[in-house]
Amino acid sequence: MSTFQDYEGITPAWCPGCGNFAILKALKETLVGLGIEPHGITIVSGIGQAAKLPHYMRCNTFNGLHGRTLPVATGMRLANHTMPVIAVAGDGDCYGEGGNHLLHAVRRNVNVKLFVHDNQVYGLTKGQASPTTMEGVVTKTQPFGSLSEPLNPLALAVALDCSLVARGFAGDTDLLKELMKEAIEHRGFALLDILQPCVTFNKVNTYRWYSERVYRIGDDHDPFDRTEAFRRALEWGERIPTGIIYRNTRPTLEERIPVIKDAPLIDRPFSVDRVEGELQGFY
Amino acid sequence: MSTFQDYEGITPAWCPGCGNFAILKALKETLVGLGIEPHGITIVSGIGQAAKLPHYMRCNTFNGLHGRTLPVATGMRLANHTMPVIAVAGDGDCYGEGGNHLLHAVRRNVNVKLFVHDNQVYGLTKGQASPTTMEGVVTKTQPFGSLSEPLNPLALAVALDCSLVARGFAGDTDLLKELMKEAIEHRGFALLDILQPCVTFNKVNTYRWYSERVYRIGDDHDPFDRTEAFRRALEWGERIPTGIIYRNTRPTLEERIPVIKDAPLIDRPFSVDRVEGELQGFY
Amino acid sequence: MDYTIRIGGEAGQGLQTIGGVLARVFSRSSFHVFTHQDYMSRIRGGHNFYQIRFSDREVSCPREHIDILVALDLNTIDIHRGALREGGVIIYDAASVGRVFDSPEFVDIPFEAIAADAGGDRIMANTVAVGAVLGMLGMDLGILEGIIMERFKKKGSEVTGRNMASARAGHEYALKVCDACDFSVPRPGKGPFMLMNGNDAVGLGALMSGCRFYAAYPMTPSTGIMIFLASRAAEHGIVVEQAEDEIAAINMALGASFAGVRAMTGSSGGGFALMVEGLSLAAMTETPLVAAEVQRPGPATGLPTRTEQSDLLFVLHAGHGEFARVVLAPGTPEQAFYLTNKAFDLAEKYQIPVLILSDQYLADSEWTLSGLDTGRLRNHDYRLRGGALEGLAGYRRHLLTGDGISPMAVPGKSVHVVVTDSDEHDEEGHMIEDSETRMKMMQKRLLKKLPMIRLEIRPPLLYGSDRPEVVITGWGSTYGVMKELVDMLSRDHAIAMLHFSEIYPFPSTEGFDYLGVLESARLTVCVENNATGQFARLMKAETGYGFDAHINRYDGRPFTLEGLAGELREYVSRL
Amino acid sequence: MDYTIRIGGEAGQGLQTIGGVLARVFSRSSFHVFTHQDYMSRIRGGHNFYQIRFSDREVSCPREHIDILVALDLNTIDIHRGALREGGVIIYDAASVGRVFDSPEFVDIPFEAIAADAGGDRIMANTVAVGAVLGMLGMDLGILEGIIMERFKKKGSEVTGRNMASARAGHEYALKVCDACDFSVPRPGKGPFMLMNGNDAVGLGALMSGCRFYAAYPMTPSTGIMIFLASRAAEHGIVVEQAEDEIAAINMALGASFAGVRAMTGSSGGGFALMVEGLSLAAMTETPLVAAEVQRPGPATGLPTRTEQSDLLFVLHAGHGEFARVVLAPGTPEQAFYLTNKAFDLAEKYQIPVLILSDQYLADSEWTLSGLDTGRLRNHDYRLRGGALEGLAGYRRHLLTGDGISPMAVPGKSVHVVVTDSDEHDEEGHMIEDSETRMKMMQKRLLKKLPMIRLEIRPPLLYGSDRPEVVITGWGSTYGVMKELVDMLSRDHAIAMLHFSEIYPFPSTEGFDYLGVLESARLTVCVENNATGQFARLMKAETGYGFDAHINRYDGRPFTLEGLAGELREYVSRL
Ligand SMILES: Cc1ncc(C[n+]2csc(CCOP(=O)(O)OP(=O)(O)O)c2C)c(N)n1
Ligand SMILES: Cc1ncc(C[n+]2csc(CCOP(=O)(O)OP(=O)(O)O)c2C)c(N)n1
Ligand code: SF4
Ligand code: SF4
Ligand SMILES: [Mg+2]
Ligand SMILES: [Mg+2]
Repeated sequence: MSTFQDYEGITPAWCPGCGNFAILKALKETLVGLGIEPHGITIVSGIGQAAKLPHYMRCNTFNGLHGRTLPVATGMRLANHTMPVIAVAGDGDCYGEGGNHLLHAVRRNVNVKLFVHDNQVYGLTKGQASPTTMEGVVTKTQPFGSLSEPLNPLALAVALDCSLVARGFAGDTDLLKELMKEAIEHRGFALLDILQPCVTFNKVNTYRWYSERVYRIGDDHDPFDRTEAFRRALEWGERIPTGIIYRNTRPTLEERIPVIKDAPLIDRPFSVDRVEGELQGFY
Repeated sequence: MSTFQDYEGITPAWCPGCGNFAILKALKETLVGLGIEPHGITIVSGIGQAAKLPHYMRCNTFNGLHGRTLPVATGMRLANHTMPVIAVAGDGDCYGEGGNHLLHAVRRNVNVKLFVHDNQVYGLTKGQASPTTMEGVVTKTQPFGSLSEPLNPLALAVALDCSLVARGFAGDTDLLKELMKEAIEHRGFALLDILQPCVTFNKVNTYRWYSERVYRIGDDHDPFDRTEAFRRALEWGERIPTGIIYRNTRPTLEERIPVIKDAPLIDRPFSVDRVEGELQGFY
Repeated sequence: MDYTIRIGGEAGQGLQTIGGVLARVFSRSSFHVFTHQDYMSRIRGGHNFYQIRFSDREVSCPREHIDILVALDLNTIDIHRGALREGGVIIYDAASVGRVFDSPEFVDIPFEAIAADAGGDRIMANTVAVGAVLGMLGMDLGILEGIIMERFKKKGSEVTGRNMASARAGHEYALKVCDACDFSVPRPGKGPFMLMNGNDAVGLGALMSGCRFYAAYPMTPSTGIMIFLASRAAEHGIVVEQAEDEIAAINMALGASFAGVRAMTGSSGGGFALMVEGLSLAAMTETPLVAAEVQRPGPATGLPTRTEQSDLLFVLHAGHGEFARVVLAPGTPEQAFYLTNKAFDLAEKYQIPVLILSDQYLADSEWTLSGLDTGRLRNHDYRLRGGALEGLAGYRRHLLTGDGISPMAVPGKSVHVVVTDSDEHDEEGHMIEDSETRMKMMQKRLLKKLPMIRLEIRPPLLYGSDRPEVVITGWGSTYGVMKELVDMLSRDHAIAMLHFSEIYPFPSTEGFDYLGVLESARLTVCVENNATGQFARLMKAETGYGFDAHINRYDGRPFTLEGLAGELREYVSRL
Repeated sequence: MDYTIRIGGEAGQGLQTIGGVLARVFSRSSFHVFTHQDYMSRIRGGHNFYQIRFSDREVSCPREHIDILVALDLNTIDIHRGALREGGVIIYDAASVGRVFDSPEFVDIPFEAIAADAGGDRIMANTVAVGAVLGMLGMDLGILEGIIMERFKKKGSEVTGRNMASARAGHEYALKVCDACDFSVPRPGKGPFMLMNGNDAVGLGALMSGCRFYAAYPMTPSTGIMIFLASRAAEHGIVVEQAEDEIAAINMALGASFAGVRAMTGSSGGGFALMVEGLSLAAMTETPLVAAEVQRPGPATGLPTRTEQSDLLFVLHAGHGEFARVVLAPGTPEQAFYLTNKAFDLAEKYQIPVLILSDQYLADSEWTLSGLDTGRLRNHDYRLRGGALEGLAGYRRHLLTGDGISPMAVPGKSVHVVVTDSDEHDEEGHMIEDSETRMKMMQKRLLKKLPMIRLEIRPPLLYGSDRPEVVITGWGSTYGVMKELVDMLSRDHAIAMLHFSEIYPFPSTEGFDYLGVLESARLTVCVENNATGQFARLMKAETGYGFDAHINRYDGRPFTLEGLAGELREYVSRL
């Protein structure tokens, strides 16, 4: 059993009031609640404000490159699928630089949980538009406002038949913890997009802006219905759904690879004797 | 006015019977039909069998890197939006290596036409699984069969609110030409995914396999209805829809950039005098 | 007179505002100014500082000793107190840092209270600080008032007025409390000067070279170039596109360049790493490209907001296959401006990629310049368009010519088609596989062009003694500190600096026999802001020459004059 | 006896099958065999050839003159006729190439008709051809029959039988029509030999080094490594993951390595270009990584199916920032096997990236080997797991130790957490920005490790005269041709080859003073399959030594013995 203190990390360098604090706390509490110990979980992150998260707790950590979270996480799971792996990323990190990896991690259905701190802005690099920035938002590098349609990560994930698709909000930590728990316990790839106010650079999507719009998805929604899920995923603007949008029961990548059926690769002993026979094939 | 002969290129190095021949012919005929002349159009391609296409016709061509077709095409359009630009790519090229660019080209709604020769296999590199390879297909690098859910490019494009989304088939060149024409005349980004039998490496999705399944979408389908389009895009297996799946009337990237409103960048004269005033700001 | 002001505090406290305004006041007052920044990779909190050195003589590097420390928090006092020279002053707001210091060097100026009195808010406390510093220096407020007028024009007269009042109140307060201050600021002659940092200089150089397209992905410390160009986009007709990643950025730039405009991209080491394949594509397709690489300490994410010169050999060899490229490494904002223009000229003339190698230190340092001479810019349009194209009977994009340079047509501007290919290709641009065409194309692209390009490269700059016993050699951003070091030591030694700003193709010794200079010196030292001495290695590979000694710094910080002098003296003393 | 057989035709006609089977017959017959391939970047049509040289003495490169040309189409006859040595034979199927040739060197063997008679189809015409070649050589069919049995076992006895019949019919036919053939094939002594190409050798080396994870994106000519490992995945417990791109590939490998297994990736130049940022990440996080770079001619897409040694300096400097790496460049499949094992050992021992630099020529060339000694393999597990971990009181992934090597724990195998970071970090793996920690970490990762690693690097191989007047120097895949050249010229000259297969850290001269050898020679020539002489440049940078002359080939083709001999003789004759 672990405690909240076990997960104590170095002091966060985030801005006071940043939505990341609530996410960090929710994550620690979720892990404690699940009885997971720090050495029994690995967090992979990239570069950005969100990506600093694993330093602010204590657990196995691979803080890699901007955008490359998911391939690292995939390699880990294939080497050791007994280790739960959470990928923590920013919206730029994951939907911008790392967009391609998202598509293919979802397709693989590798059993990784992706938590995206979606603040709709590039935080660490000081406020440029991210893929989820709303149209028209002016920044120093978008002098005419962001001209692209914002990426809808949930609709994208549903289109890719992602095995679990959900949205949380840093201002609703009860739901957030539930969703984190769901994701971690889910068998398969999970995308949890978390609305995270960036108090310094995002002056549009503030705590208030989000609070006025988010609502929890009710029981009437059937997350197994893909077209319904798509319709729900498209909702944005006046009302923003939070909760589980979509789910399915696809087999995971790890389950499908016969090589690792019995034991993870890391537990497979090696000696030259076992492979020596291969020389014969060259004669 | 141009003729078919104007578009004569070097001799194709494709395998006899390859679906690419029909696509090439359809494209030439479409361009002739539209009265476009070879110097009045630019094709951008990457690397793969599909990507060789522009060599087999005659027009402005930038045959770049594997997967990087769309950024090149985007740069071209921003520099000169009076030049129509077609991006020709393979399924590996565009949905694998280049997946991230697809997401963002669609978001930008840059006025580029993307024609994907979707043979559901890596042709040029000899038969590995591509992102659209069906589950279970065994290859030399997928000894346990392809384990990922195939990417559904149409559903993806609808989720991204792509401005025109269509599917053609190399075996139905009448429809194919219509779709090419629609795409070229459309104002905005168009994704035309073309089912293309690879007679050498794809022994599953043969001419016959496709012919038995494809059908033309009827008038009952409203391509402006996004959820309906999504539902239609999910259809695959026994029946495969061809035709226009989805469309909308989003403004293009080029229309939104005030800088190029009056004239394309290439026609904007430069002299130091015009910018000399900027020095003042540093005093 | 040579004063250094350091403003320290947390990220988000407005150091850059205070520092930026002060620096501008000095440059407009016709002082020579050098500023640099030391900041952490975070948005709020932590510890940053902004340092301004100003003088009536040229200054080009930071000094270690501070004359005035503006401490916005307690931490700043702890960290920087030791660097205060005797007689220096620390100004702080005891109420807001939460402690009172008694030592005589401390001057408590209640920035916030004064601002409040003047009708301002917390932000205006920074204006109070600026006024106070000027007061301590005995400088008047005229220039500052002008700056406030410009800055707040858009915000209306009320805001302007309150800022004016804050500045005046701070000024008065300082005059009052600091009559012990012994600063004497003479009125210098020439000026006013321009004040410019390395990133803006590259951006301005691009703008003044007719750059029409800039695609990039944000990355510290290169983002400033993109921001500069974006801020001028509307007025001067530039498209600045934020790409989804660096791979897209370089490929967009190539698409734009192929289509017919001058195009550029930029990043820092990690982002540039993603452009490497595209660089090779630029070369193969002979598409002109300018790319800025603003270095920061690696490997990987490294120290994102700090400085290092550790990507020289990487940039020099980046890209698979063999091709011609140019690498330029400016040492000052002025060089950055002119070399950016040279980059565009060479890229288009030879249809090659040209790299501008900068670093965080240069990017974020402001220098004063007496002016920029636009008459020195080379802005020739090498592309075929309109008339030039119409006359052509046939057109082949990769025509084999005597000098290896093929006519470069703008697609759509004639009946000809323009074809290029990342595969090896023939003159028309179509893919080939035969041995003969391959060789001809390699000769064209690489073996013919490179010697011609080399003729365009200027020799290194020799500064100081022209028959030196001691030569310190460096490249890029160490220019300023080396130059001042030479000034400092030249009374006692025949010393010179050899500075390389045009690095590849490596300058020939024909015009200037710099190897002779090195060989006849008694001590040659290569100074580099990296761990392995990359330039020294390049020198060895190119000329066989090996330096006597090496001074390297690789902690992410720039050299300081005192630090470098100390290290050099150790070698000199052994002579 | 030293014969060369060239099989030419279109892509898709089965050249590889014919060539592969013949080569195997020879190696099992205890001949020394060398094969190489020349193919276009297309799947059907065009012109390809497969060449086999076999002899009773060692052979290690292709020759220009052919003894038997197997022409599957007319094109082959046109292109290769001129290379036939006097007395050589061209066998072809007049009916299927559609023309009859009268010259005495032509032997018409109706492959297709014979196959049809034997109850086979078009594919079996290839078996007829194999039988016919053996017949012409006067070799019997026993070994071929064995091979047919193995290959077609799965397809059942009927298919096997028809292939047998086809082979026999071809054999008989050749014996009948070719009594003028003057080939004499003795029965050699030792053997049978293994037959292996460079890609398989790397794959086998990885397999025998306990590689558990291989992630890659297909790219000619590196794909063979992935295919080899995938074909052994099920049996030996390897996960081979085809990534969505090369960036993913290297990052997956790093994830797997961090998690606790030996991991590898591979690509060719353009794909490797995309891995450059990841390489820097491997170094910063001290995650062991082996990466194969199988070169092909660049820049950009270049000549995708041809060969070149043009990525040496790229690979050596790839990645931003400064870090330790190892570059190994095998010259033969045997070296590829052992060096791959060394790569895994060094990568894990020093927690660094190790690069194996191969090329298309080596990748696709088959050599005979008398055997591989698994006793020479180093397979130490340097990771902490189980018992070793339990005892630890505390654990810090990047602990500063005397030699810079920190204990590397497998996450999850103890109560300790394993933390690493692409930012500069402290011993625990958490991001830092201070100067002192930065320096310690740079010293640890780079300055301490590199000299230690250098001690592991073996000196170049000197072959031939031990007091040579003429020294030809090369690296990687030119090994074979240089070696035979030495053999060829050593009667007339005191000649030797200096071959580098362990390239970086550059071998020291302590154990073997190879610089002395070069300096005392009258002529030193650096032989490279590239345009600019990259190794020569490296040599200059590392040692200051400059070669007297350079022989470079950059048309995408490998050196041939005759070609290289001709070029060298020009220099030698001037001595
Ligand atoms: C290859 C590369 N490109 C660019 C960067 C610079 N960079 C660091 S974080 C970041 C974006 C941050 O935005 P996001 O991912 O949304 O995270 P946030 O800071 O908002 O949490 C960028 C562009 C980098 N580190 N590496
Ligand atoms: C960066 C890079 N990686 C890999 C390759 C090798 N490569 C060339 S084409 C190709 C895939 C071809 O598949 P697809 O895009 O579907 O085109 P097709 O040949 O099937 O038309 C690959 C992997 C390359 N050229 N560049
Ligand atoms: S910049 Fe925004 S996202 Fe980053 S720490 Fe500050 S508030 Fe949070
Ligand atoms: S391999 Fe397939 S896609 Fe390529 S040319 Fe042949 S049939 Fe067409
Ligand atoms: Mg963000
Ligand atoms: Mg394909």
